[in-house]
Amino acid sequence: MPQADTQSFRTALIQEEDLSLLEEVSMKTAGVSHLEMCIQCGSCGGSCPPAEEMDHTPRMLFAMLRAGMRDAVLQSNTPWICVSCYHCVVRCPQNVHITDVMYTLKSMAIRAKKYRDATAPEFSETFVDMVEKYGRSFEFGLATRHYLKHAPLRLVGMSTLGLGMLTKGRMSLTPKRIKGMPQLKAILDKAKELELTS
Amino acid sequence: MNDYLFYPGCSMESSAKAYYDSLMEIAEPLGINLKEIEDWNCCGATEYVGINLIPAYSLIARNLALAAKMNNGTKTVVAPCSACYLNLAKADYYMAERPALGEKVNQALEAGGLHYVPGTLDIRHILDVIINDIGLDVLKSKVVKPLKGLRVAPYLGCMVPRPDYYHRWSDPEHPIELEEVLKAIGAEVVDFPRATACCGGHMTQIGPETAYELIRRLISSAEKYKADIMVTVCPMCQMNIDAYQAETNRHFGTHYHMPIVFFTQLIGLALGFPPEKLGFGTEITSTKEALARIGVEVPEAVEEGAPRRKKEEGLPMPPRLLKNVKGKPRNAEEAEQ
Amino acid sequence: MSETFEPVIIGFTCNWCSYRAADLAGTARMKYAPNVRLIRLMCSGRLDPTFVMKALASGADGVLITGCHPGECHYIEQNYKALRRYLLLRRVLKGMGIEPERVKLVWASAAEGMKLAQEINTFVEEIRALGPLGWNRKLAGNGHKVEEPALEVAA
Amino acid sequence: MSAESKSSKPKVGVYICHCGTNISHTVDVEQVREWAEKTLGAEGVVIARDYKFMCSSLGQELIEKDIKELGLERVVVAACSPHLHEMTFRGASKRSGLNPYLTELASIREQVSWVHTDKAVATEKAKAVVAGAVRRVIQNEPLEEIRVPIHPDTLVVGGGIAGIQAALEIANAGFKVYLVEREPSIGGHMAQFDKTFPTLDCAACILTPRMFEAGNHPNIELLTWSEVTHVAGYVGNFTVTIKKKPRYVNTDLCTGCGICVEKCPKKVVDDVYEAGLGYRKVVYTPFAQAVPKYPVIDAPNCTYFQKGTCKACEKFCPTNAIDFTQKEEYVTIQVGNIILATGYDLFDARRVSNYGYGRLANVFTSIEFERMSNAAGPTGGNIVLRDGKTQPKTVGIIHCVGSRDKNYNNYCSSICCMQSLKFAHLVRERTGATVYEFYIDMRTPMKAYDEFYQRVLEEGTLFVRGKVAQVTNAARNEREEGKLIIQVEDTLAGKQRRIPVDMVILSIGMEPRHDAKETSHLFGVGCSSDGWFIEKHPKLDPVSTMTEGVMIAGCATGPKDIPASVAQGAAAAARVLNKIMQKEVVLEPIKASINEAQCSGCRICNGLCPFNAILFHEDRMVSEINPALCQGCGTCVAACPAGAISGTGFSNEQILAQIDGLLMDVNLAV
Repeated sequence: MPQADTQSFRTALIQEEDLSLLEEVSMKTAGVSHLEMCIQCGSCGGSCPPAEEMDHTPRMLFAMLRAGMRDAVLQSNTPWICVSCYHCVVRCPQNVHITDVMYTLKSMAIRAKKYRDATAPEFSETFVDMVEKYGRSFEFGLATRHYLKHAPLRLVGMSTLGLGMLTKGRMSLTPKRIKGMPQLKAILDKAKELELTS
Repeated sequence: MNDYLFYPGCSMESSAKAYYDSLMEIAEPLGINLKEIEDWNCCGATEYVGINLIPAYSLIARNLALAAKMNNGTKTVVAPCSACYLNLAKADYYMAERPALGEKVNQALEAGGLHYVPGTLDIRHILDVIINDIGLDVLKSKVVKPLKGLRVAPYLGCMVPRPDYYHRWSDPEHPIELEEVLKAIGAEVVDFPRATACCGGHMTQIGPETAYELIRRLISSAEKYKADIMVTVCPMCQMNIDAYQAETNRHFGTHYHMPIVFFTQLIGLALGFPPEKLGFGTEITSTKEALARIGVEVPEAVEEGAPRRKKEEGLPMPPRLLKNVKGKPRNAEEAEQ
Repeated sequence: MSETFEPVIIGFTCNWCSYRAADLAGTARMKYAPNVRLIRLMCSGRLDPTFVMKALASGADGVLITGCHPGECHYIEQNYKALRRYLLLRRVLKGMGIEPERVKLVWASAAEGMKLAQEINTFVEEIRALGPLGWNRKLAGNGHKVEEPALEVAA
Repeated sequence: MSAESKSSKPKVGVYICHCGTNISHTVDVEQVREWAEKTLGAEGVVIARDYKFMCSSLGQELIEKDIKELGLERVVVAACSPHLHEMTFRGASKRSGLNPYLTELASIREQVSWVHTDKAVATEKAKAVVAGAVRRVIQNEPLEEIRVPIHPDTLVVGGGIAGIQAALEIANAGFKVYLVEREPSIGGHMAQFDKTFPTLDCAACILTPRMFEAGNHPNIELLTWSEVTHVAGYVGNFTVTIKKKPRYVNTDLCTGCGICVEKCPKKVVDDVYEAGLGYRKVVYTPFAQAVPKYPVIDAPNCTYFQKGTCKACEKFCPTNAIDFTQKEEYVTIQVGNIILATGYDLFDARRVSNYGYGRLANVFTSIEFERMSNAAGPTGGNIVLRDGKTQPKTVGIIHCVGSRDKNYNNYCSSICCMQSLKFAHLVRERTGATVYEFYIDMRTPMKAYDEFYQRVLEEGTLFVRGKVAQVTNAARNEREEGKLIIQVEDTLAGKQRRIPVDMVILSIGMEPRHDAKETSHLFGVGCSSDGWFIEKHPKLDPVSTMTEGVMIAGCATGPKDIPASVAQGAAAAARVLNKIMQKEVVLEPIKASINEAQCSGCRICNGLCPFNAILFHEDRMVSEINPALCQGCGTCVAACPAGAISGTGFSNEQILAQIDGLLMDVNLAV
């Protein structure tokens, strides 16, 4: 009887089995995630409009979560492709809060610095920077900073659009700042110290 | 006059100015009194929550706490932007569903001298207010210039009907509310199958090719159903389809021309306001051609748009099921027969 | 007594619904607080207010009354009578200076084992928050025998 | 309670069961035993024993021996719920000459060991429960069971296959059966089907002979187009009122010739038998093999009832059987037992709006497909699209529609996998179309079911494991144009797929009858929050209910296939025959009675009794309880201001003593 090819046999095995992963993700998700209730039916993967761009369907990602594949999960581009359309959420037969789980996975990937493409995380961070600075979003600042860093070439193409938006009064060159910035800052500073633990 | 607390959201001040302007015009005749939440801040869109959970929800909750303090006789917050509406509603819902979250968020709010008890406010979308508080009958009675002959594709997008934790909408995927409003102002509503499909959201910024495909699906579908114009309730949807249409065409080598406006703009027209007061002209994809049809008798609009079943032939179909529809039952006449 | 107060609660159950709910909670191995001791009646309508007084006088810190949901009584409508007596009873307790919250009425069908378990847990916490009643000690201190007064009322 | 039994404490034996380790795992049984013997010795406990399984014959013999040898006068068994073994231990007492009602069961398994975890706390609670039972049992009085004769007739509600089977079993045994059905014909859902899985027998071919037999059986009285409106009484002696809806056809004159149906000028969509896929006349028999053969006039749709003209049926009827003046009629019957076989409703597929039923023409439900594939159905058995003519080239069958989904029904409808496989086979056989099956899990566990799955695999049906996300007509490309696109994650391939098809069949789940709650109240049976009726025991007594004399069969308790429904119909009949053959039924002697000497004649109790069991004697100014009508709820006992009413089995003395016992530890601590 021939021996099993040990090399390929190994690659078929899951190397890391971090069984705390599922609970951690569930804990860090805003509402009650119901993640442990997934029956792997695939209604999420079937619903997802940009599924073809994802390296793993949401369902597969949940299977990987269960298998404790921490690195592979946090490296997946799936959460970053999610467009927050909530089709999967309303169709999920087990009421898993899929979109919110995707948000959790993004924040975990950022903390662990596991994401593979910086475009999306940095866009989010730029957006948040603006909000933390002004209390409101600032589209002009966001767009210029974002494109300068990640798509300088696209900036050229986008400039006509930007110009159009400016001339039609749909974009402002100066940010609006809320009055209660100190209050907001105090709230956010405190919030950053807190984490969901139960 | 119905009183509401108003959360405009950042885009209403910039990219969706047309939405803001038109809403301000029609509010008065429809009897909607909007009182802006004082010194509201950004809801964090879909970005903040992907970075840091407690700050994201604290950011949203500051608005709820401010609104709850306003106390002008109403506890109903109205948001016209889909993402804002969802974020506010979700924060309220999750703070109750997950008491640990509610506690942490309130700890943060206290650093700013604020507090919010989940469930204090009713968070609603402006479309919900128009159809369920004002009512189709009142809306119809105010119409002076029905939009006869204008074929519109009702495009609701994602975040209004979904996830709908408070069960406010008739259906999460095929809701009838926008369609009903558009019919009430005399427009011809096409059976648009992608009414709640995704516009790409923030993907226009971070993964444009993904977004272009989603935009293409929408505009090609609207065109196939012979819509003159798409009508939306969401600033993000409007922005993506309007401003990124040229890029999408460039990407696919197509020549779609599908204007998109806010439903409040069309209500404004039907109520007799001049287009310039309603923000028309600020769109990137021109509405000129489409608008030219309003008030003009369009000859033979019968097209092979929506494949409808013809009566008396073949096998009978079940009647449409309506859940959760407040106000006037839509098929009251059908039901009586 | 520095430990947390463990209340003792008497629970009255209906043979057709809540007693079976308790059976179901057991069969399904649902865990709940051990502070409630159950008595089976044929119907919540059998609940004589004396029983509740007797339980409180004999040292119970609270009394849980359970019955079939309105409209689901095995004896057609006797649970409504239990409801009426319960409301009256709470008024009487209040008049006697006892927190009416020490007596609670809960509907639980035979299928609601989980609900019964949750209601028991909630009630135990509510009574824990109210603290000990110690009516039996007061009665004993007044020179009465612990068991007798309520029995005499009933006889 | 008499004073003498109080003074001379009766001898009590206490028996504590380990129940294997079910109890002893959490309760220190030995400690409870020792405590009972010592501490409760003063209460009259003369012996306390523990045993591995008290309910075993050896355990029971232990009790019997003690009763005889130690002269026990009361027995307490601390074990499981009285609903399980009260009868067992009462039997043991009876065998050794002790009145069975002097035995009490203390539930330390369901109420202690299974629901608590801390052994010390659980042991203390077990002691309290035992003390309660001991104090109570001392107050027990010997009772004699009540025996009442059983009426030999039986009512079967629901004329589907389960009800038909039950009726035939009883009728063939020589007893009378009333079979009530609310539709114009018996047959139920099975009559709508074309083929039955896994054998593919024609449903009509196997059902029609049974229907005919039931319709012509001398012992079966068929009451179709009728509904039960009132039920009174108890096992052995039910009085049932049945509403017979007007047929507007005199069944004594009608020959079932069908001329009226032929001549009726008005057609309406048939939502019941044809599942909305076909039409019927306003005067109609639901289908050709209907039993009984008499038609019914659908009054709300009838032109005569609407406008006062037409009467075509009346004009052409050769026997003058049409009678527009008929009114509904109420009949009252006496029966000893009742079998509920009220069946199920189908899930409304329109609720799953992402599957497009009701919006997209070529999305069909499983029941529509059954009618379509039936040779007697609206398409004559042709499998066609909604246009009524085009044969599909590609068909997608979606499993679990409305089932296993927290948005709709949580449970598995159990028949949909097999039903879907049957559809795949029929589509392949009749059209040669490509068939896709979309499933979450394949569930084919019964006899010859998995073999059928193998056969359908072999026939080339394509299986995709994934819950379908949506069915849409929004095409993305040429290939999808004009088709229904099934969008799904092929979970085994890990990729999203869009599969264009011509026809979609939704395998819709079963739901409880929309009026199941009312039915459950009418007959006094339990109903889960879903709406399914509750069995006395889901495994060991699946056709009985908590209400003696009322049985259940078929889908009324939950989704079932035909073999299971038939088996349950027969099983329920066996239960009923068993009761009938006993000729009398033993009732618990739990009754209230009034001590006339104490009754003040205030009449408070009179209005409280829901069974009208209390009558007032004007002459003597006292109330009296009719033991035959009293059900033993005890409400009057609790209400009597004079304390004149006592209830056997649950007397004030018993309950007050139990309270004392339960709180014994608290008072010892004072």
